[in-house]
Amino acid sequence: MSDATALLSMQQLMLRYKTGKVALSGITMDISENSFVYLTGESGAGKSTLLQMFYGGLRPSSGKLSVQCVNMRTAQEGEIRMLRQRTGIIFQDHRLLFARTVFENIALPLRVQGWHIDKILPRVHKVLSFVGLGDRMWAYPAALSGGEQQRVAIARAIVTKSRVVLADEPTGNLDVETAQQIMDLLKAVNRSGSTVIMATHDLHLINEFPGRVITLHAGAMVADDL
Amino acid sequence: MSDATALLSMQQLMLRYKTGKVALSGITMDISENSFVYLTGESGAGKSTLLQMFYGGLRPSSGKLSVQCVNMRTAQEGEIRMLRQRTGIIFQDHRLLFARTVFENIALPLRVQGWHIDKILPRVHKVLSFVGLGDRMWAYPAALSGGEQQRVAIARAIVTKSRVVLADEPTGNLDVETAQQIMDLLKAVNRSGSTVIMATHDLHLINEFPGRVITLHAGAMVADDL
Amino acid sequence: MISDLLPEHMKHLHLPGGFQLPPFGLHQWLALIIVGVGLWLVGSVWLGLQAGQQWVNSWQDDVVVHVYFPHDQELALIRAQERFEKWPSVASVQLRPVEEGVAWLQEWLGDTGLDAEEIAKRLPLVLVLRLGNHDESSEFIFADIRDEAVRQGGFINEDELLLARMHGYVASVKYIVLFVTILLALAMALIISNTLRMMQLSHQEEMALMRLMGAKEWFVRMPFMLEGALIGAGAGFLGGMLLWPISWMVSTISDHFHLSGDVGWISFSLMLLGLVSGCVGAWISTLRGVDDRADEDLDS
Amino acid sequence: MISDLLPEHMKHLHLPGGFQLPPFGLHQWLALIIVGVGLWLVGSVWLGLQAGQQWVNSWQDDVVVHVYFPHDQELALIRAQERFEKWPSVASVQLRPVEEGVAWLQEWLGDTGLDAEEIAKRLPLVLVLRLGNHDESSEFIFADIRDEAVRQGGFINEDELLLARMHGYVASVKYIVLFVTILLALAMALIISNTLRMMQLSHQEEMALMRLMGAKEWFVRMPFMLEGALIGAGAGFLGGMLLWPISWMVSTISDHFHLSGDVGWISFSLMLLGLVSGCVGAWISTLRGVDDRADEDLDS
Ligand SMILES: Nc1ncnc2c1ncn2[C@@H]1O[C@H](COP(=O)(O)OP(=O)(O)OP(=O)(O)O)[C@@H](O)[C@H]1O
Ligand SMILES: Nc1ncnc2c1ncn2[C@@H]1O[C@H](COP(=O)(O)OP(=O)(O)OP(=O)(O)O)[C@@H](O)[C@H]1O
Ligand SMILES: [Mg+2]
Ligand SMILES: [Mg+2]
Repeated sequence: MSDATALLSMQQLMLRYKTGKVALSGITMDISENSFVYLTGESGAGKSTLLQMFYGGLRPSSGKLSVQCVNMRTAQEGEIRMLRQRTGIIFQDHRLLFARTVFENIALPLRVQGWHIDKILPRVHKVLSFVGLGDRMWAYPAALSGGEQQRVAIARAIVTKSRVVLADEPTGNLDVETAQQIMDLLKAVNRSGSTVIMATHDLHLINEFPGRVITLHAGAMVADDL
Repeated sequence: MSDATALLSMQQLMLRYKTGKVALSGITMDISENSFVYLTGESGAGKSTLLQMFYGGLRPSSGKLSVQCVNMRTAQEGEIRMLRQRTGIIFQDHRLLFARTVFENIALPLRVQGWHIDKILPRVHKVLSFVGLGDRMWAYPAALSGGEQQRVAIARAIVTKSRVVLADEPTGNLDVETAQQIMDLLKAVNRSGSTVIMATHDLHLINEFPGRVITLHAGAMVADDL
Repeated sequence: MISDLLPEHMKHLHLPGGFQLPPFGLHQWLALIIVGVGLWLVGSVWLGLQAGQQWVNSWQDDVVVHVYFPHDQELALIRAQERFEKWPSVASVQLRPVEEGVAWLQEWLGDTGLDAEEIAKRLPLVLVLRLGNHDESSEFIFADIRDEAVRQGGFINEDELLLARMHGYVASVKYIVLFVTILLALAMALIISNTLRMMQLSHQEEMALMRLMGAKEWFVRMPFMLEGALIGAGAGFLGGMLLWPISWMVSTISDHFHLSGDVGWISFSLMLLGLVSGCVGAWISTLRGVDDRADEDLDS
Repeated sequence: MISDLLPEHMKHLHLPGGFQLPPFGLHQWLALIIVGVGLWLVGSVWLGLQAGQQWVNSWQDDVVVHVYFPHDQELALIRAQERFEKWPSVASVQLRPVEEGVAWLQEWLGDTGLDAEEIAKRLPLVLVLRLGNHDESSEFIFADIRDEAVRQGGFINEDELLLARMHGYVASVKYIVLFVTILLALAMALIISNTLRMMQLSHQEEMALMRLMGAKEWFVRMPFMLEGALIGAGAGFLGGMLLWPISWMVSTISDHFHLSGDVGWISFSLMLLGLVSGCVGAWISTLRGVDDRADEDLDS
């Protein structure tokens, strides 16, 4: 099943938390470039844990995991750092900075990559318009509704044209229509060349926007519709 | 439409944020004791704003709002405080304290109401078991999955047998099964005598667990299936 | 059953709010010790001043300058006496009686057969200047006296002058001490309030949440008030206690000084000062809009 | 087009990370000023010590104690001389030559017909004790000399003793000064590091987020390093500058002291001290696990 062109590849991947909890075990799969992947499973199945491993937030306890040709068990700090710069992340609890404006929140990854302010401004504006919040650039996140905050978090994740976008329940707080808009966005991002891996509970969305569906249950992979 | 036994009553309620945004306008309705109410509407419709007004987080800009016989436009700090002690809140971004254990998070409202530790412990244990996390009492929220965190937030809201429970998308991050468990919980809370007001996007849940549905759109009430 | 629920390492539950002291960590101890030693510094400086004051007071009536004139210069002497009497800073000018000189000489020479009176006639004439209100300007008084004496044909004892001059120095030190005290007190207050503010920043969400649950203001703030009071009082106590060895050392060195009463008072005031400043610092630092989420950023 | 996007009040965008100084708020200014004045205190105390040292040095060879004996007690005198010579703390013991006494008496008596030599025979005999290595123990040396002199039948001049004793006091002050300096330096470091830690606590999430986005460590920490360095250097500069008026005042009061060279050095060291301590404080305070969410609580 291993594949030379695979962007992410896992073999007997296992993760045990410090508390002793085995959150993932025996995960073996490949994710090829430019695919659109759903991760589903009940609450506590290990979706967020798996996504965290894809950006080096957690290191494998055993088994093999390579992401964008980086071996995540042996990777140096510097490699992980470079990997993260090529990865857009939408966190389950969006993690927006409430002390900073929407603009500053979205500009953060660009700034980390050393962009100049003259290029940052139009780019942020473009992405914000793309998620439909072009006029809220100078608002503070506290002044946005939950769904609007979610869209800001999405804008932050896609602002740097990442090779991989990891989305942890990006539609969790959204009404059906907005969720569909978000899915359109993610599909567009996928079409423009990024691989999108998205954890979700929403089976209706999966039916509506087709993609590869990987189902976890209690830390193990129970289905893969590849 | 005004009703002597109404627990919450609104008349031409309007709310304008400091930014000038009118988030609610012309809301007129009564919510009677012991009812189960859904608030729906697109993202940004004003659901969270309305819920915030029910516990004095925001004061009406104009119109009338009385909650549990407290006039929210003229209420003193002390009245609001007493009102809040009779209100359980599930925040949209759950607002758990990550530096404290699950037990300490849930004990917080009891402590605020002056309970003795000997009574707090069994009570917290009981409520945690009720939401299915009896064995996670001494874990930190960071070690829980998103859905488990959501359930802790629910436990915190119902731990003090409140007269009113305000729930802002309590099932937002949950898979279908867990969401149904949560709904069962809230229904049970409702049956035990609390009024439950719940903001949600999930129309499937509404169909499955009947209740009064109030629909907001752009700050106005557009439907009420009473 | 309760003990079943409570794991062993959690025996000391630490719930937020109310009459509950937040755990005393490294930062708290650091602040307590540094503020304590700072207060001790303040106390010792004041103690030193007190000692200096006592020293000065024991001199106060003794600050005299002798102006000598050759025995045959009586006219010059009288002229000088008249001039010195007009100086406001000189309280009294007296001619040393001849008998005194004789008695002194007699004693000095021993009980020999030599006739002291005969020698005494040849002794210099001495004007005794007693200085009155003694303040910082004394530095110049001494120089002026020297100048005037020389101008009139007399001379003075330089050693005596140096000793008298000390007096002026001690008096002027008081202002420096006052300044240092204020500065140290400010620095100590800043340390306490910063420590508390740190504590609060890290408990900000918790405080906001308790308010949303209907907690009273005193309930939310009490832990920080208690902490501030504890740090302040502890530091005051430390500073006060550290004063005793100092005062003991001083009294061993010299029994000129009787400071025990002062030490009691100063250490008591230090404790009070610490306590009050701790409480006030806590109150003030809890005042600022901790409910506001945008306030998480200190920039604004 | 860019200026279209940027509203008027946002002209100075303040993005996190990198070579960007965080906005300088009240806390920063407070810390800078207090630390600056603290450093100035340290500097002035050292300056004072320097001055005291110079004063002491100008005395060094002059610390003598005269022991008087009645003119007919030559045996006692010789016995005392022998005993004093054995004391390690006494560098030399000399009998004052009779001529010197005569000359002094002659001058004192004026050029009268009186025969000074005759009187001189009746003058007391004087031992001149020159003290050697002069340290804190001198307090007891003086008492010992007095005791010994009295035991041998002689006496000493108490005023002379007091003056000489000063010397010992100045020497022992050095240790107190050292202690105070260390304490103040610690307090200043605590103030800087607390200020930075506050800044970081309020930017904790931001820092964690930047790390999750692949930011290098220096990029995340640079603003705080810059801030620490700025506060430290600013405080050092303030302290150094404030030293000059002090040194000017001192040299106006007395031209005994030549401190300008020292002032330069001390203020330079202060600036360096401030800068280094600011940077080190910043580095240390950025080290602690800021990435860890449970660390939001300072308790643990
Ligand atoms: N930091 C941690 N330490 C210990 N256990 C953890 C930690 N984080 C998560 N867990 C546990 O690991 C399991 C998987 O968690 P994970 O967050 O991956 O679930 P999830 O599939 O994302 O669930 P949800 O849909 O609720 O977000 C859960 O049982 C959770 O309690
Ligand atoms: N503090 C605030 N200041 C200014 N405007 C605000 C503030 N909070 C919310 N708004 C605006 O008010 C409107 C209603 O927000 P609200 O949070 O009530 O929406 P909601 O119905 O809860 O949406 P969602 O389903 O996305 O959570 C939104 O347009 C939002 O941008
Ligand atoms: Mg998850
Ligand atoms: Mg909402």
